[in-house]
Amino acid sequence: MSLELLIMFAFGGAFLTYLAGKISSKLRDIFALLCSVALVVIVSSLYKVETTITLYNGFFGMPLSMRLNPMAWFFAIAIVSSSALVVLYSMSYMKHRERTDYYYFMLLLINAAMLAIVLSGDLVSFFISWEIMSWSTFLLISYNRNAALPAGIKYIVMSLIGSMCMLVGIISIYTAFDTITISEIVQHMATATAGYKLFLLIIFSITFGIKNAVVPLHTWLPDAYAESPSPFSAVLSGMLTRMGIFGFLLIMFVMVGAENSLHMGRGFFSYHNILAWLGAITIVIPTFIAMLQNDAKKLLAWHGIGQGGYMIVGIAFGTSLGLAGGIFHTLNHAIYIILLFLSVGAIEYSTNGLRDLNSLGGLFKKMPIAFLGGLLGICGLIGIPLTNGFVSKWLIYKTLILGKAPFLAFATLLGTWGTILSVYKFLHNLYLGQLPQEHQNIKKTPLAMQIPIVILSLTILVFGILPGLPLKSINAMIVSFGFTPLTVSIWGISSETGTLNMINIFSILLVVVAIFWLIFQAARKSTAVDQYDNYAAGAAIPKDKYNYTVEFYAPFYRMATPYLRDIFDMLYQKIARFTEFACDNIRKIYTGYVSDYIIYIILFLALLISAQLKWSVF
Amino acid sequence: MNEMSILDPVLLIAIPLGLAFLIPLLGLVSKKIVRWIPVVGFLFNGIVALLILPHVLKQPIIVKIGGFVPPFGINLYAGSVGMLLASLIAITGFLVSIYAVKYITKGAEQKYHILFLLLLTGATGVVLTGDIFNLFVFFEILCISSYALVAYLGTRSGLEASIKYLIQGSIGSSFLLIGIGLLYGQFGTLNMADLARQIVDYTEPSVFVSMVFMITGLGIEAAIFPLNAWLPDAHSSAPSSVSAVLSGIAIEVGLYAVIRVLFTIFAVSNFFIFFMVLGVLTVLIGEMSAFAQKNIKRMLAYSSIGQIGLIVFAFSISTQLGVAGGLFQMVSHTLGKALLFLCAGYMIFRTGSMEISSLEGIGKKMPITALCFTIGTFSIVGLPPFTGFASKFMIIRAALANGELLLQILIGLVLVGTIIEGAYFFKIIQTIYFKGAHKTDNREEAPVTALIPMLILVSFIIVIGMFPNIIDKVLQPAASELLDQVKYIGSVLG
Amino acid sequence: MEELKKKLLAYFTDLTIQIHDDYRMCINTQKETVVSLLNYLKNMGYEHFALLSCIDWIDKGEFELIYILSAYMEVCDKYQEKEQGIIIIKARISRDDAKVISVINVFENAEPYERELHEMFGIKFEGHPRLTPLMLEREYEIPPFRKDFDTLKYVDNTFGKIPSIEERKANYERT
Amino acid sequence: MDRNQISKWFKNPGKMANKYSFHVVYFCTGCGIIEIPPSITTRWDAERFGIIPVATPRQANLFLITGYVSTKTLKAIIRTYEQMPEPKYTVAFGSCPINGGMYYDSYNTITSLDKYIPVDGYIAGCMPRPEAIFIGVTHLWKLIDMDKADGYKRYRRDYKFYRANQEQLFKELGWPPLFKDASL
Amino acid sequence: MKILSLFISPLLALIIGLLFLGISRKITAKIHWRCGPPVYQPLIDVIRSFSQKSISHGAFFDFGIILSLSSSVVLIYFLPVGDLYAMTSGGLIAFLYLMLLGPFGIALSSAASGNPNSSIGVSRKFLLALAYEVPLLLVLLTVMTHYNTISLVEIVNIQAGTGMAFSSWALVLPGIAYFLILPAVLGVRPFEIVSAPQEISSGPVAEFGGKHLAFYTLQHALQLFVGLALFVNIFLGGGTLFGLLNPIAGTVWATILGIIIFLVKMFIVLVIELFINAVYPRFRIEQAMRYLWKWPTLIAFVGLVIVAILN
Repeated sequence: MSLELLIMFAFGGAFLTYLAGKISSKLRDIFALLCSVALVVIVSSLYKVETTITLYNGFFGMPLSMRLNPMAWFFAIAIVSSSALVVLYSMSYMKHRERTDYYYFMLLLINAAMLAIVLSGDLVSFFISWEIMSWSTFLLISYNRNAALPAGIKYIVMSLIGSMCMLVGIISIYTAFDTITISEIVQHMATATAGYKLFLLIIFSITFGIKNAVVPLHTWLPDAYAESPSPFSAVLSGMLTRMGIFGFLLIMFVMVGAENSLHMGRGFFSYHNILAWLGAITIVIPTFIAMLQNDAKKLLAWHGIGQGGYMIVGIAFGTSLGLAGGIFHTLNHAIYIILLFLSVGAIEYSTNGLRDLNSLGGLFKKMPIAFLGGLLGICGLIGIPLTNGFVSKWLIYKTLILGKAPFLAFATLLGTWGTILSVYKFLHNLYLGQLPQEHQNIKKTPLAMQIPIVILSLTILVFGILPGLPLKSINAMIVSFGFTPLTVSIWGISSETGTLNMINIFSILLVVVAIFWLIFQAARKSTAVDQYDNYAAGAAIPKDKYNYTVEFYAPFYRMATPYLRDIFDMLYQKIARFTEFACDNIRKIYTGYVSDYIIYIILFLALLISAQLKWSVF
Repeated sequence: MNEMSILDPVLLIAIPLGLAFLIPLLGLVSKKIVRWIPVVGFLFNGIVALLILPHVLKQPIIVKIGGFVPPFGINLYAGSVGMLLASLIAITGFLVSIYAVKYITKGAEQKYHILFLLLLTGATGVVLTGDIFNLFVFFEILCISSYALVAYLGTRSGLEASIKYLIQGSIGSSFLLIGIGLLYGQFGTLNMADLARQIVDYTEPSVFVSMVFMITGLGIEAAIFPLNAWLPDAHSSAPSSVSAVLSGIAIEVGLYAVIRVLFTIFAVSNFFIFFMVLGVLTVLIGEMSAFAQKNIKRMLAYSSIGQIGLIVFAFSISTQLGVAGGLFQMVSHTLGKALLFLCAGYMIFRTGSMEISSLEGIGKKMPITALCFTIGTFSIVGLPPFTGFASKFMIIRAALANGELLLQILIGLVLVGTIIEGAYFFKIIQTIYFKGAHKTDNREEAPVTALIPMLILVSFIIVIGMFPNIIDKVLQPAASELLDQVKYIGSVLG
Repeated sequence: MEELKKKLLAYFTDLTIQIHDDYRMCINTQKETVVSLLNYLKNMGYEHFALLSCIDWIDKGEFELIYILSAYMEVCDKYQEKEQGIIIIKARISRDDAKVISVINVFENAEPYERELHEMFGIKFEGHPRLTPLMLEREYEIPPFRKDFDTLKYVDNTFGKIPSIEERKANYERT
Repeated sequence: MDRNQISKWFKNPGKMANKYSFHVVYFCTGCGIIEIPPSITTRWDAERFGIIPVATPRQANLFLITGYVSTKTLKAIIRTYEQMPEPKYTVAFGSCPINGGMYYDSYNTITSLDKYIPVDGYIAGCMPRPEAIFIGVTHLWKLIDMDKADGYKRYRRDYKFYRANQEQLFKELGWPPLFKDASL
Repeated sequence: MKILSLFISPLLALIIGLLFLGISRKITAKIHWRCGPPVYQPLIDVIRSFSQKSISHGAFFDFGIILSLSSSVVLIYFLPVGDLYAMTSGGLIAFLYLMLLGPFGIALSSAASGNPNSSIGVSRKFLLALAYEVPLLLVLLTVMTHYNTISLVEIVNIQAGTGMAFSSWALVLPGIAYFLILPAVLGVRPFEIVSAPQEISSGPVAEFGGKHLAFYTLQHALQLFVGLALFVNIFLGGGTLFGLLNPIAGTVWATILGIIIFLVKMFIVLVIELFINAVYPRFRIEQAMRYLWKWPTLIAFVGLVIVAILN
């Protein structure tokens, strides 16, 4: 299975699904599923393969090539498997919605573009697939018509800014080393001056910062996640935003090389330190803003930003443990954020479009599978022991604490506590509490939706208890960056300064829970009671008004709301308003009177002549 | 020179001119044939131009009209630049005339087709001529026929726009004439090569006056910043097929003339910084005023200004890469803008009004036209798989090649312009596909004669975008020819 | 109090006013003039609507409605009323179809009093926004505060006979 | 107070624990509630008997009804009694719950509480002082020992009788019957 | 040793925890001038709750309380009592995370009951947790960076040599900060907002009946034990007294003596706490958050800065 076949298969699959859609929707669903599953098989068969092949050099004679190494394989398998699950999920989610073949075409095109990004061997094909990814994402974000349009515009403008920066970066590399294949650039990079490397790092980190939503550049993310259709926002949050992390890895460790990207500048003002602090701020502020959200998907979106901060801190801190933590967190975050979006999508599907946190509740009786997915996703997001989130966060904390950065560690731990509060609000308002009247008999989640949720929940637990599986491939990647590999055993990490053994935590907790469960059953049997038999100071329960979900953390609301507004979003809105105002005024140059136009011509003539007389321009 | 075989640049001008005068006679026979004459004419022109193109790459063909030796007689200089633009004009003319067959039904059709032929002959003439007075003559044919065509619809806005265009155009032509007169007065010759030879060793500073007048004259037609006030009204109130040709070809030809004057005749050097700033200014003003537009054709007109600014900026880098980038940008702009105007034509025809808000939900009613429009926008904004990206890539490479700080700042501003351009174009795409109620999809697709040119243009855009090497073989010799003044003089004066 | 009495007599017809020693003025009037009288007194400074109650003259077949107004101290000085007194207005309505105009738009705080009288005496107050039951849990055919309401009989048939000691023992031992 | 006789603990821990750890739910009807605060604070410390006031009936096992019971509060009393977990005892203060006391002829005071919920003990006194309350409670210990305080068993056994009385007094009760088989 | 401690330490913790609860009720009563319940009263309460027939609002209502109790027991394994410890995997970070599992379990079950009082209680519990977590994290980070290790056992061993932790001046400020937030960590009187009987009818436990209430009391006792044990372990040097035990180290007696010293230290800290909380009225949640984020955080932050500068 060579790489060209893979790329051909990915892009071809997208177009063929569109055509199949024209014939019959059933055929299209099956075809889409087949495509993505086949992709999973192909990529997993390429496990230990390291090849580079040039596709074609029609583009101004530059060789556009594909490359496979442990890093590429790690991200590729994540992309392909998440897209397979999402396609399976959206088979029933999009059943009776209009324009579904357009949706499938875009979804598969985005996955193909992401695959091309990850496998690209040179910067131009990297840029081409990056652009294809961003404009097809734009088309899919604005799929949900009215509220999604401004979100789409905000997204595309910011990603255009990002890609323009990248274009300038790539072309400056091309002019400096006149080669674009990454392997050659790495050799030439040694000769480049430190200033040039810093310029490259900054330019590329703006692009990847926008895509990975580091705090000052994150404002597009909440609207884009909330407004796009749920299966797509799962892919968007799981894999697409993590292309930013792939980019950071590429630029910091592959191209500029680990040793000099980590020693850029002195002490506090070194590049990786500022990046780490940006990551820390990205963890804390969005997580606390997430607490004040009333829309389920907005809340998850703000968490997407927060968790992105962990990865940035892990990667920017530069020790092999931190790097392993950061990359492992990328995978974990992808798993549980997709799971959470799919479970919110399931709720949206059953209550046809309702996702306001204040008016839902008690759904765990009616939708057990979505609840299971939600609960495990949340445990992963918080990082409760036995879930995969815990392992990667543990790695990051250990590096920060032992790496003499207590304040960074404080920010990350505080972020975790912010996550706990806001994520509990998500669980409580959506699933637990009183089930309102009108949701008594909502649609059951169809099977096609339940399978991905169950699979993802299991992976959370499996990776949590046996973290060795993914850590092996991460180790291979770290070695390729030139770091010392971790000593990884199947169930944990044993390093000299404190081991982490997930198996004995798991076994002890399991045994103790079993013991107490037996004691619980042995005691007097408790009578089951429905939700209306509740203590209400002696009164009968009012049917629908008997729950506390609005402004779940009311005291914190009052204290924190003035400080936790999104300052950057307001700043960018002001800039946007200013450009519109400037555009309107500039248009007024064309007044519409011929006399003015003629004056312009004569002025131009005069200007030319005076320019010559004064500075002899010609 | 080779004999009167099929491969003779003169034919490119003669045939369409002849056909233009043939139309009234054929008109008497039957109305139907008249419509198809421009199509046949430009098909022939296209084939001839494409056949000549490979020969010209190394050695330009000099055609002496009437057998007079160059410095005295008028001669055509069919170099790689000339032939590239001529074939571009021919192909676009051919496609637009197919489009016009079904589009122009009301009004004096005959006059439309005559003027259309004249306009494109003028353009081909300007591109091929080697003599500045001949340049002026063809330039006049081009302008006058475009004044008339702008007013073709006979609507109030059309008339007003053409009058404004007429006034400014005539001022421009008179400046051009003054410039040519001064040159003729000083050097006694009208041949470009001869003039170039004499100016090189002419130390008198007063030569710049004629240059200034010529640049302003040609600049008006080339729509550089202060001089392009006529363009928004003219292009928006002309019928779509005419505005496609106008913004696709007329502006490029005007710009070619300015470049030819600057590079070959006066061979200026440090004028370019001024020209560069002017180009960037045009980009920014073009994009920003396009951003504030509600009417789709005015928006496309303003975006043409923006693109022209980009081409001016590219040429003013005056390196081999820069000029090649500029030419490539000309080609991609012609293709892209023609496609956009053609699609906009039928969209307005179906929805009845030019307002963008009326375009809501058209993606469902006219799926193929909407798709072509989207691909056109992506190409103009410069997104990867399309030509816009390849040409922009080349321009940015040229700008960053010599690493001057000024150039880097200017390229930054140009990219800001493209971001604004991306913003408003994507807003239109959203209005087309995602706004408007779920209308029942009663498909009122554009007629077949309109779809064929659109699809051909789209295929051109995708093919050149994916494999820019094809056109790169033509661009490099063209750029070297423009830059190398001595070679030009040598080849003309023998 | 004297000037007020003179003004009232001048302004209203068929009022019988007595002034008792400790500054209480007692006015008997018809039920139609009650609202205008209250309005007048409110403007005169008696803005505190202290109480609305009712007496059931079962032998005359009439209800007697009693409105009590008083004035806040500082208001009085404004009207040079040296001493601060209370005014009692009495009006008689027939017992069987007891209907009277509600005084809510003059004094809002009369609302609970009127609801209570409606519940306990069965007097209908036209113009009252919501005459829903205020305190009682159950429905009563004869409103409980009426004199012809026999409490003992009511208690027996709603709460049942009070079980004697023997019954309680039997109830307790029932296996 | 046989609290520290270990043998009794091993013989019957449930009953002993019930005796010496009363979590009390007061229903502040009538005039008796004014007696409760002094009984749980410094002078007459109820906590030495293991009696703690508790907010929700779910955690309670002793239900003190302090004073006369009007129809409106009866609804709440029934609801609270039904929400208490199984071994639960009720003690009423004064004579009003027995036979209506001085409100025997009032239109909205019920004359005998025993018809609606089973009452295990009455403490005489209008209203009983804290010492009387403690004597009552210690007497309740004896009743528990002799298995006489079986109000909750009677409620379960004759639920039909109690439910009938309740529904006869209130048209609609707002909650389903506690025990399934008892619905009329 | 390890297997032995697997059984002994949870039982020990339970007994000590219940004993401490009883003592705290007894001492509070004595402060109020009343004679108060016997010391084994919590044990009686637990037996009574077990004998009662409780209600259940569904599977998650039961699972939550079981999860919270079991996580508190697993927490005990992480805590070295004297030099009796069972688990070292994951160190202090895993300990922090497991500390969160207890409240999370209770939150799950009380939300499953659907009672608004318990929801308000849970939201207050999490807000209080957020409030006291800020200084607690700073304190733990200071300790970890000071001893440059993340495993609790190592910290205790290092302290064993130097006796009381206050011997090294760097840890005085975090000690004070930890002491200031101790009532909040234990959930005692001034910070009893979470299960305030009067305001929100005992918060999360509003619906907890018989055996659920028993499990909750056990969990509350364990949490009391954990809070105190953590403080003693980190700042008062665990089971050692100025190195007195060194001569007879390694024998059975040493472990027993170590445990006794450890318990005595915990008792002293408990008594001091009781004096504070017996007289204080309950904070409102805003006041609690403002207090916890003002002084203890300031002191802890200064402590962290000092330690960061030192090494």
